[in-house]
Amino acid sequence: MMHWLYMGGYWPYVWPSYLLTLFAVTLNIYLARRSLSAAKSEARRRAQAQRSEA
Amino acid sequence: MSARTPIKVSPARAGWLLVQRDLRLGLRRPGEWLQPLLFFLVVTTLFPLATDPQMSRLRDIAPGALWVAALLSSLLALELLFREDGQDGSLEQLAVLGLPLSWLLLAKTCVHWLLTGLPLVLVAPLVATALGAPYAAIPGVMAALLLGSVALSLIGAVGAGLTLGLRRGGVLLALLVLPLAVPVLIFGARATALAIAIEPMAAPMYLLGAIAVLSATLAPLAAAAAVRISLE
Amino acid sequence: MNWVWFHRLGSPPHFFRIAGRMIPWFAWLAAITGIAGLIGGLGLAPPDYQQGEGYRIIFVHVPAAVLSTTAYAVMASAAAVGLIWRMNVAHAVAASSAAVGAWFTFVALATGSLWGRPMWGTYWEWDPRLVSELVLLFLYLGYMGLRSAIDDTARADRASAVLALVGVINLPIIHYSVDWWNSLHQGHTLLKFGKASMPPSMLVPLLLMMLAFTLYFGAILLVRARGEILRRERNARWIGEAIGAGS
Amino acid sequence: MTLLAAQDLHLWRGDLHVLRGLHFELAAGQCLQVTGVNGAGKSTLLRALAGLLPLESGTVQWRGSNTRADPHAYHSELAWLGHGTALKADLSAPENLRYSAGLRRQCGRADMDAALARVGFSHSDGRLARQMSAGQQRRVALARVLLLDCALWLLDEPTSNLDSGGQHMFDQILSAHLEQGGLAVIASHQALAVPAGRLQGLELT
Repeated sequence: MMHWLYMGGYWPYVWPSYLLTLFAVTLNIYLARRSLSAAKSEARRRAQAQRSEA
Repeated sequence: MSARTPIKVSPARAGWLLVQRDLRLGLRRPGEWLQPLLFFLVVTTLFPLATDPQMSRLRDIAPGALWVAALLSSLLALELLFREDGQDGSLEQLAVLGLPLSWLLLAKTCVHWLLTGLPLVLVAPLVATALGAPYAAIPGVMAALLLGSVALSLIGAVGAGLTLGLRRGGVLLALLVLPLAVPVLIFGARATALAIAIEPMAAPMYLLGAIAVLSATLAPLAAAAAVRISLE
Repeated sequence: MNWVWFHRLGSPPHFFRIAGRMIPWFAWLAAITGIAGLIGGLGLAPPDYQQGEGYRIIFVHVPAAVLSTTAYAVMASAAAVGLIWRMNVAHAVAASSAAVGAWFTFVALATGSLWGRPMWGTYWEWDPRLVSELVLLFLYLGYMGLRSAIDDTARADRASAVLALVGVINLPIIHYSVDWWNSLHQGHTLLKFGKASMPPSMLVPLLLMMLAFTLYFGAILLVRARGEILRRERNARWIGEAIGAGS
Repeated sequence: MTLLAAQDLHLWRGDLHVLRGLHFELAAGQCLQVTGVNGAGKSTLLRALAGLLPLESGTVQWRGSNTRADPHAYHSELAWLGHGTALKADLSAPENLRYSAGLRRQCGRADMDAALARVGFSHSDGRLARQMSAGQQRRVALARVLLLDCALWLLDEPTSNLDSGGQHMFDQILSAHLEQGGLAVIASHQALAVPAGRLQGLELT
């Protein structure tokens, strides 16, 4: 296990790369979901405004 | 009703009138196009001060200094291209003229190049000599700058059309245009470097020429689309 | 040729529904292929005879770089469709693509530079691939900057679509010019990946990771596009049906 | 004969639905006056009619054909005057006309002087547009509309900045235009003194 983590001495380069990628992947999932839910609540608000107008 | 039949002026004549108008306006307000020229001169003067004034060393950085300064100067001038015409409603008039807007914008861009691009080419011998280029290199330096500045004006017209009427348009314009200008910078600087080293510079010149021709055909179409969107 | 599917795809409620149904498929397939690729890449694949274990960075770097250009291509094609057929759904897709593309351009740059430290001895080398990737990042940032500077969504859609098309014409030229420039000043090992000579034990995980990234991009794109469609929609009736407004 | 027709126009300004299903038809010699409070969408409507704004639904037809299908033919018969006068500050009145109306048709010095006289612009000396008052600039812009000699006028607040004499002058040139079989769509708060049979009203709310 330690041998694997050591990556033949390349661990300071390999693991940050993977961590950064993991970070970008999760961040983009979070950002996309947040953008969708924001759009949904805004659309709901607009739909209600239109209904009360009608 | 007979007097109301739409008599059309030919596109060539309309373009020529627009060229005349913008030239006359430019001559009445020389400050506008002299400032980018002065900027070019000042920036190229700063390079020796910031580095090493030995002629042999300067010769190495001369192509880069010349082209980065030319790029920034043309960027500075770009804001003038459509701004005033957009504010006073002249662009609206051009958009509903019944002539291809891309052609009219090409005419405007030509004048813009005459007033802001050509002066850079004309002072290039001075700047190049000051940066240590031999006299034999001058024609090559000027030719490269000539083709490059044409391409920069055309590419810039698209950016100017897109940022027309936007707040903080100036910084955004730089962000939009500079990445698109990378090939012009690479080929132009290389051609200049070859000229200064008195070596054959045909390869980058062909590529620069190809970019200029491509921009001349496509950029006015994109600029016209951009201006129409910005006028909405 | 039957164009009905195209027009149906252009209808916001239809796209919204279909996208909602497709997202789990993309997401789960991306997770499965991604895990398989990671096991293959980090565990099973043997060390490279030249680069040792350090080469394992390519299993994230190359897919990120591929994704960065794929996202730009998707963005530009969607922008063209939106501009030509005045299709709001296409503009929504283009807008969604930019942010993801920009992030993975950044990832490709950062991992490329992390790979460069042991191989070149420096974090930043003026390698043509990295320079192209950097210019691509600038193009993305310009696109997003233009979008955020225009308040009206419809105008922002069209203006940024023009920019995306100009950019996509320019990209091959930029790429070529950077390669050309590099060929003059070469003197270092190039960032060369994905050679045909790669053994299957390395190639298979790499392909799996590329597939995983593409599927992941598809899922994120659809989630974002659903939101962008809602922002562009003026007819409230189907929004009520789709997301249960006021219930 | 109907020359200009709008069918089922819907226009948005941002998120605001300002025009909901507008219809109108305009025949030769007729004028449509668009009124309404600020923000009701007068300028939006005029800009949409001129083809400067995209139509999201509905059509504008000119001589029976869709203006979006063949904008050049439509625009070559259109004189547009928006909020901006499109005068260049560093050019004199005749120069301005030469370079703006001249893009559409050849006009000699005599034509320009005649048009300037009709709009009551008496200073045909070399004064630059920057030295003129706002009302004088408006008059020069109206002289350009005359010189373009188009069948259709689309004018957005043409009499803003004009004094009472200027209003009167505008009524006269408009009446003459309609008399010759021209059409006009005008956004204006001022009552237009044209024969009642020629005037249609459209109030936007």
